[in-house]
Amino acid sequence: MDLKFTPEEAAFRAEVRAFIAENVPKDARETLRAGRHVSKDQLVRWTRILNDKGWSVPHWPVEYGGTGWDPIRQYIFLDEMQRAPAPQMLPFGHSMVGPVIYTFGSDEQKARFLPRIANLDDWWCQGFSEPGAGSDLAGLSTRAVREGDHYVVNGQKTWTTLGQYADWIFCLVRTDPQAPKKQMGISFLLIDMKTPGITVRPIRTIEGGHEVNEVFFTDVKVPAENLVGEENRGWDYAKFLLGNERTGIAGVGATKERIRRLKEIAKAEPAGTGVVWDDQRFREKVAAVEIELKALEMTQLRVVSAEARRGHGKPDPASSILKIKGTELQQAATELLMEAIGPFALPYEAEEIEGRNEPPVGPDYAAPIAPNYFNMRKVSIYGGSNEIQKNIIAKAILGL
Amino acid sequence: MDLKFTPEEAAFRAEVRAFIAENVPKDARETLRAGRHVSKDQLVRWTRILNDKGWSVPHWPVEYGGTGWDPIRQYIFLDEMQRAPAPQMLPFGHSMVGPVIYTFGSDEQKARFLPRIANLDDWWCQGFSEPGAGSDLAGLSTRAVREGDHYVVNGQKTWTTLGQYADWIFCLVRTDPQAPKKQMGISFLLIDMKTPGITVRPIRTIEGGHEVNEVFFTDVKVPAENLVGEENRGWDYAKFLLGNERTGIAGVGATKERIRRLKEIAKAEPAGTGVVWDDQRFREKVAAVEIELKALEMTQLRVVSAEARRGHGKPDPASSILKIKGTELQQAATELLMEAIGPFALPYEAEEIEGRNEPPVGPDYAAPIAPNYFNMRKVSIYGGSNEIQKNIIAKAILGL
Amino acid sequence: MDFDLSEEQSLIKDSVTRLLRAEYGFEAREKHRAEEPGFSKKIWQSFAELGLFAIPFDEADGGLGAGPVETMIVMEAFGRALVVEPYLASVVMTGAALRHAASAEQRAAIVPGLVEGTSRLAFAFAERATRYDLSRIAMEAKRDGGGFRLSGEKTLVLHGDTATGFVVAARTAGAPGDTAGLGLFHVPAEAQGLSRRGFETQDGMRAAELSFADVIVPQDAVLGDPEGGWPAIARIEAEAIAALCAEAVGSMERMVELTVAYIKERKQFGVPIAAFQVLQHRASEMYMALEQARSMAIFAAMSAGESDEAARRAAISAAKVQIGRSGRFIGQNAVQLHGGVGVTMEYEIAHHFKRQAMIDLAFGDADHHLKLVADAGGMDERD
Amino acid sequence: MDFDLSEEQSLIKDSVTRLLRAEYGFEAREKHRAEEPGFSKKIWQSFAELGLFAIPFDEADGGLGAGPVETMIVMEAFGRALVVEPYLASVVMTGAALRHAASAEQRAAIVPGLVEGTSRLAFAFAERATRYDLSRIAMEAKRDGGGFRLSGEKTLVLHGDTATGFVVAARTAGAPGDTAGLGLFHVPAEAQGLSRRGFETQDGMRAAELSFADVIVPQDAVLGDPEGGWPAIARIEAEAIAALCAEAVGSMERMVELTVAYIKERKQFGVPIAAFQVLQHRASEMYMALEQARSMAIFAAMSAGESDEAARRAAISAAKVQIGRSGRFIGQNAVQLHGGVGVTMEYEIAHHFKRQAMIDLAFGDADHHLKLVADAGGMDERD
Repeated sequence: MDLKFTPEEAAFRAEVRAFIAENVPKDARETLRAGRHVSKDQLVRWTRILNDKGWSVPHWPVEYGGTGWDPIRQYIFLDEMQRAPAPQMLPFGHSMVGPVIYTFGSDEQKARFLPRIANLDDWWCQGFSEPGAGSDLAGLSTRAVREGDHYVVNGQKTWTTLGQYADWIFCLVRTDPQAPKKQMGISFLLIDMKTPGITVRPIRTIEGGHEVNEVFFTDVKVPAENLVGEENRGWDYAKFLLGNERTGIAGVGATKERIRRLKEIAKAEPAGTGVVWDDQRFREKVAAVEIELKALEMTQLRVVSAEARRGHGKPDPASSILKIKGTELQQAATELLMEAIGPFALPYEAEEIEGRNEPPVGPDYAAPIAPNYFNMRKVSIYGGSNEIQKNIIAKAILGL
Repeated sequence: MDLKFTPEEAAFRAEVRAFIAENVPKDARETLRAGRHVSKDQLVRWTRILNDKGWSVPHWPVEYGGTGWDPIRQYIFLDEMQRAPAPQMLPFGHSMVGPVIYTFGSDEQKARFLPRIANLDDWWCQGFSEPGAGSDLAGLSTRAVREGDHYVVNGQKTWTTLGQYADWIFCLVRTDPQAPKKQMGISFLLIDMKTPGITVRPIRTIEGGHEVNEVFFTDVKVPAENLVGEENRGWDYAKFLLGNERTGIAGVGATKERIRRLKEIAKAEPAGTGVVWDDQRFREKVAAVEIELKALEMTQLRVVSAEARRGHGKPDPASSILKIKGTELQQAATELLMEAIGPFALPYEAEEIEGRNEPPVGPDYAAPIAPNYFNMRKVSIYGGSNEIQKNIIAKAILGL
Repeated sequence: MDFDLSEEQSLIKDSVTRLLRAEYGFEAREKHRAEEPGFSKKIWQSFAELGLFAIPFDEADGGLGAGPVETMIVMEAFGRALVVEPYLASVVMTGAALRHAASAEQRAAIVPGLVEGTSRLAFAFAERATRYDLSRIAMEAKRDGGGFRLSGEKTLVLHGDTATGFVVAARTAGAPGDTAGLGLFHVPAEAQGLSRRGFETQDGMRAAELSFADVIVPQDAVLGDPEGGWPAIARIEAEAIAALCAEAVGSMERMVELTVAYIKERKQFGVPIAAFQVLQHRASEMYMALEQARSMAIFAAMSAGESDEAARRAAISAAKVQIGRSGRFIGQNAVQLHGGVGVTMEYEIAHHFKRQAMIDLAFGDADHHLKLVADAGGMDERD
Repeated sequence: MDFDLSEEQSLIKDSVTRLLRAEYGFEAREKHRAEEPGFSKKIWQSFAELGLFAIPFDEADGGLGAGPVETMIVMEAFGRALVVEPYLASVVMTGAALRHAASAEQRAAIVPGLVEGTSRLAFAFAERATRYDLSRIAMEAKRDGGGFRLSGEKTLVLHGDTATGFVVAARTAGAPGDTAGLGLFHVPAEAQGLSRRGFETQDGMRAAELSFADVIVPQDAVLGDPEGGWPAIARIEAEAIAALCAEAVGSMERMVELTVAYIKERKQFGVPIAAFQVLQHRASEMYMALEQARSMAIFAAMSAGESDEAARRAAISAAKVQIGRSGRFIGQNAVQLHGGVGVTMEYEIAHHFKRQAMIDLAFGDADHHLKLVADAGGMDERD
C-alpha cells in the first residue's frame, strides 16, 4: 500500500496541467470560472486542440485514437480538466456512443464515426429517455419497424441534452414488441438528425435555460446499416454504455473549482463590517464540504485503483457512492454559493446564457449563482436517481 | 384565532407552578436536575402528595379521581411537571391500565384498582412486548387457557420497564389460537406479580442500568375475575390504551429542562481560555434545538387544541409528529450534553444509579451525561419506532 | 388559547381562497406575470374589492383594523398560488411604515390610495453593502431648506419598477451600521432626480434599482422622526418576515400536496412510485417539516406585534430559521420526487422551489437568523 | 498510488485477523475485559508474539520499522473486535513519544520492554482544563538538582491504572496554552509520591487519575528538550488520532456487517425487515458513511508522518471530522435498526456504539476539528 502518487504519476499530472494552462482558450476558461456555460464554439475549439494533442478520447483503445493511459492517469487527466477549469468533453460521443461503436459496431461504423467523434465534427445526443419512463428505462415505446433496407421510426424521446445542436442521435428503439421481457426486443440505432420527420422541441428548465429537448420521430427512415450490433440486443449495449461512465462521475475537480470560486466570492461579499468569509459558521460549512470532498476523492481513487487492478470496463457497484456523494456535494457547493451571495441572488438575467447586454444588478459574479443552484437539482435525479443508486448499493453490495 | 393563553389559563399555570415549587420533594428535584433517575421511594412520595391535592390522575373522569381539566390545562400541568422538574407519573397505572379499567373494567375492578393506582399503592408494569415480536405487537404467543375459574398462563414478556418493583402486571395473552386473524383471540389480563410461576430476569441496558426486564410465566394461575372486559377482545383494549397516551409524548418540558442544564454546564466547562459556551457554533447548535423545540411546542398546542375541539380520546395521527420530533429533540439534547462535557464523559460510575461512594472523576455533573445519551437511543425505538410513525403519517395523513 | 379562526377571519380566508382558485391556477399565474407591469391589474383590483388592502390599517385610517393573523391568512393563500402581485411590498411593508412612523395627516393622505389599490408603494432600503443588516444604510438625506435632499443608490427594491411611490430609508446622521440617524421618506415615483431600472427576479417577480440624484422632498414627506426611524424599520422587517413565513408555509403546503399527488399518479416499474417506502417516508418528513414551519409561522404572527423588542426579535428570527430549513427541505425533495419534470419551467413545482429559495434569502437566511438567536442567548422562556 | 497491501502488510493483517477471530469473539471479549487488569494478559502476550508491539519502532531499536499503514491495519482489526488491551496507550501513544523525543539511549532502555510486552506505558497529558488543547497543561516540572520535581494532577489517563510507567507531559516554563515550556517525562509507576486511582470507562476500558506529590525524576527521565516537547506532543496526538480513525473504521465496518445480518434475519409482520426499503436505504447510507470514513482513515495514515505541520494538522483534523460524523451516523442507525436489543448490553452493537462515542470525544470531537480546519482556511490543495 503506497498512498502517494508515484513520481511518474506526479510528472504526468504536471504535464497535463501545463498543457491545459497553455492551451485552453482563455475565453472558455473565464466563462467556466464565472460559473457560466461554455458555448458550442468554445467546446469545439477546445476538443480540436485536445484531439491534435491526441488527448480528446484518452480512454479509447489506442487503435481508435486513445492514449493507453491506465485508470489512475485517466483520473488525473480528468481531475486536471475539471480543476483548470477547461471545458469538459461532452459525454454523448466521447463516453457513450463512441465506446459502443468501437465495441459492438461494424468496421464501417467505426471508420465512419469514431474519428469524427474524436474531433467533434459530429455533435451527438442521446435518445434513451421517454416521457413516462423515468428511471424505468426499459419501459420505452418508440418503435422501429424494418422495411426493406430501412427502419421506420415513430415515437418520442425526451431530456435530450443539447439536442438542439446535434448532428446525430443514438436511440434505443423497440424492434420486437412481442418479446417476452421488456428488455428484449430493443435495438440500438444511429440516426442522422437531418432525416425528415425529426422535430426538436426545447424544454425550458427551472433556471430558465435551454439545455434539454424533446425529440419527436414521425416515420423517420433510418438505413439498416445504422443498426449497431444485432437487432433486439440493444439493451445489452445500453447497459454497457451506462456502466461505462464511471470515472469522473463524482465531479470532484469541478466541485473543487466551485469551492475556489465560493471562497473568492465570500471574501469579496460585504457583510456587517467585513465580508461573508468572516463568519465562523460559514467557514465551517465550507470546510465541511471540503472534508467530505476530500473523502470522496480518496474513495474515488480507491475505486479507480481497484479498477486498474480488476481490468477496464467492469463497473464497480461502489461507484454508486461516487454518484450519490458527488452529486450531493455539487449541490452543497451551489447552496453555499447562494448563501454567500445572499440577497443579490435575486435578479434574473434572461440573457445570461447568451451573453449580457446590460450592467448586472449587484456584483458581476452574482448572475449565474441562483441559476446554477436551481439547475444542479437535476444531478441527483438524472443518471439513475440517487434513490436508485441506494437500491443498487443495498442489493449489489449489501445483498439486501 | 387567539394565540395567547387566556388569563384563566395563565392563572392556572401560576397555580400549578407554585404548588409544584412548594411541594415537590427537594431531593427528588435535585436528582432530576442532575439528570439522574428518581428512586421508587421518591416517586411514591410525590405521587401521594399529588393525590392528596387531587392531581395524581388529572386526566381521569372526575368520578374516579380526575380533575375535569380540559386538554389545554392538562397540557399546562404536564409541561410544568416536566419543567420543574418534578418526577413524572409512571404511565403504566396512570395512563395505561387505569383508563382501560375505568373504560372497560368491571365495577369490582374499578373499586379495587383505581384508588390504589391514583395513590401508587400498586406499582404496575406492562406485559405487551414479547421477544421476536417488536413493532408487530399482535404477533404475541403467550398463552392463557381457561380452566374452571382460572386462566393458566404460560409464556414470556420482555422490555418490562421497572418490572422489578411491580406489584401487578397487565398482560396481553392469547386465549384463542384458532382465531382467523392474529388480532383476534387476544385477551387482557391483570396478574398479581406475587403469583407462583412468575420469574423476573433483569436486562442490563446499554448504559449499564437495570430499567427493563424479561418476565416468564410458567403455569401461572390467574383468577378469571382478573379478565378485563370480554375474552378475545383484548386487542381492542390495547389499541385504546396505545392511542390514549398522547399529551406529553413529545417531552417538550423535559427537553427544556435538559437544555437549561446543558447551558449551565456549557457555561461552566472550561475550553481554551474560556468555557464551552463561548464557541459560536456550539451556541448555534443549542439554538437550533431550541427553535425546533419551540416549533414542536406550538405543534403540540395545535394538536391539543384540536383535541379539545374534537373531544377527548380520539388520537390524532398528527401526534406521530410529536413522537418523532419529540424523541429526535430529546436525543439531540443528550448529544449536546455529551459535546459540552467532552472528554469527561469517559469515566463510568457503576454505582451511579444507586448513589455514589467515591468522589467523581471530573466535574460532579458529568457522570449521568453519557449514560443518558446512550439510554435515550431507546426513545426512537419504543412506543412504535420512528419508522413506524412515518408509515402512520404516510398512510393516515397523506393517504399513501 | 384558541387556534380556530374567528368568523371574520374565516370570511377573509374563504374569499381569498375562492378568488385564487378561480383566477389563479398555475397557468393563469403564468399569464398574470407575463402582463405588462409584471402582474395582473385585474387581479390587483379584485384584491382591492375583497378589502385585502385594508387589512392592516386602523379603522380611523380607512382600514379594517385587523392584525398579523389576518395578514398570515392572506399571505398563506398567496403562497399556495404563488401570487406575484405586490401585496408584500405595498400593503405589508410600506403599510407597516405608515402605521409605525407616519402622522395621522400623512396616513390620511396616503392610506386611501393604498386601500383602493390605486397607488402602490415599495420599500427601498437595500444598498450594495446592506445584506441582512437594515441599519447598514449609507444613502444620505440632507436637510435642504424646509425639506431633505436624497442622494445615492437603492437596489433590490421589490416591485420598485411599477410602484407609484416609495418609502425610502436614508441616513440623516451617523454612519452605516448605526441604528440612530435613519429616517423614512415618502417619495413619489415621478420625483425629480429619481430614476429606476426594473428587472425580473429569479422567482418570476419584479424589482428595481433606484438612483437618487439630489431628489428634493418636502418636510411632510418625512415619516416620523428623521433621525429616529429605526424602531419603525425594525417593525417593518418583523412584519415582513412574519408575512413571508406565512407565504412560505402556503407554498410548502402546496408543494407537499402536489408531490403526494404526483407520486400517487406517476408509475414506474409498473407501480405508482408512492408504493416505494422511501418515498412514503420522504413525504412524511416533508409533511412534518411543513407542520413545524406552520407552527412557527403562527408563532411569528403571534409575536410580530410584541412590544418587547428582544422577545420579538428572537421569535421572528426563530421563525425565519424554521421556515428557511423547512422550505429548503420540502423544496428540494419536492423537486427530487418529481424527477425530471421537477426541474422544468412547465411544472408548478419548480416555481415554488425558486420562491422558497428567494424567501430564505429575504431579510436574512436561516443561518443568519440562527446566529441572531444564538447571540441573544437562545430561546429563553420569558414567562 | 497503490491501495494494495504489501506482502508484509498482508501478513500482519492475516495474523491479527486470525488471532482475533479465534480468541476475540464478543463473548470472549467480555471475559477479557472482566479479567483483573481490565484486559487479558494472555491476549497481550499473543500480541507480543505476533510482533505487533514492534511495529512502529525502528529496527535499530528492536522494532520492525513499519509505519502508519501497519498501525492502521492493526487498529482497524482491533476496532472490529473491540479490543480492550492497551495497545493505543502503550504502543501508539507512548511509542510515538519515544520515537519523536527520546534519545537512542533512552530508547534502548525502554523500547525492548514495550516490544516484549513486559512493560506498558501510558500517556498522561489531560488535566481538568485541558479539554482538546494539549498545550493547556498546568502541571509543573521544576528543576531539582540534576533532575525534575513533578507536582500536580493528571486525569483521564487511558490504561493508566495498570501501566508500568508513564510518559507525562508537564510544564517547565510558561503558562497553560503556551506551546513552549512543555516537557515529556518518563515516570515509573512505582515512583515515590505518585498515586493513582483507576476507573472504568463508558466503553468498557480502564483509565486512571494520577496525583503527583513532589515526584522526583532524574535527568535521564526527560525525553528530549524539557522546554521543547511540543513538536513531539503534536506528533503523538496526530498518530493517536490516525490510529483512532482506523480503529473507528474497523468498528464501523463491524456495525454495518452486524446490522445487515440482523435485518436479514429479523422478521416482523411475517417478512425479514430487510424487505423494507427504508431500512435498505439506511443500510446503504451507513455503508457510504463507512467508505467515506475508511477513505479518511487512509488519508490520516498517509498524512500522519507528514513533516509540514499545517498540512498534517489539516489532514488529521479532516479525518477526525469524517470519522466522528460517520461513526455517529452508523452507530445511531445500527442501534436503531437493531431495535430493542440494540440498547442492551447483551448485544455487541451497543458496545460498538459506545466506543464510537468515546472515540469522537478523544482528542477533539468532530465539530472541534471542523473549526480547526475552517480556521486554517479549509482544505486548500497544496500540490
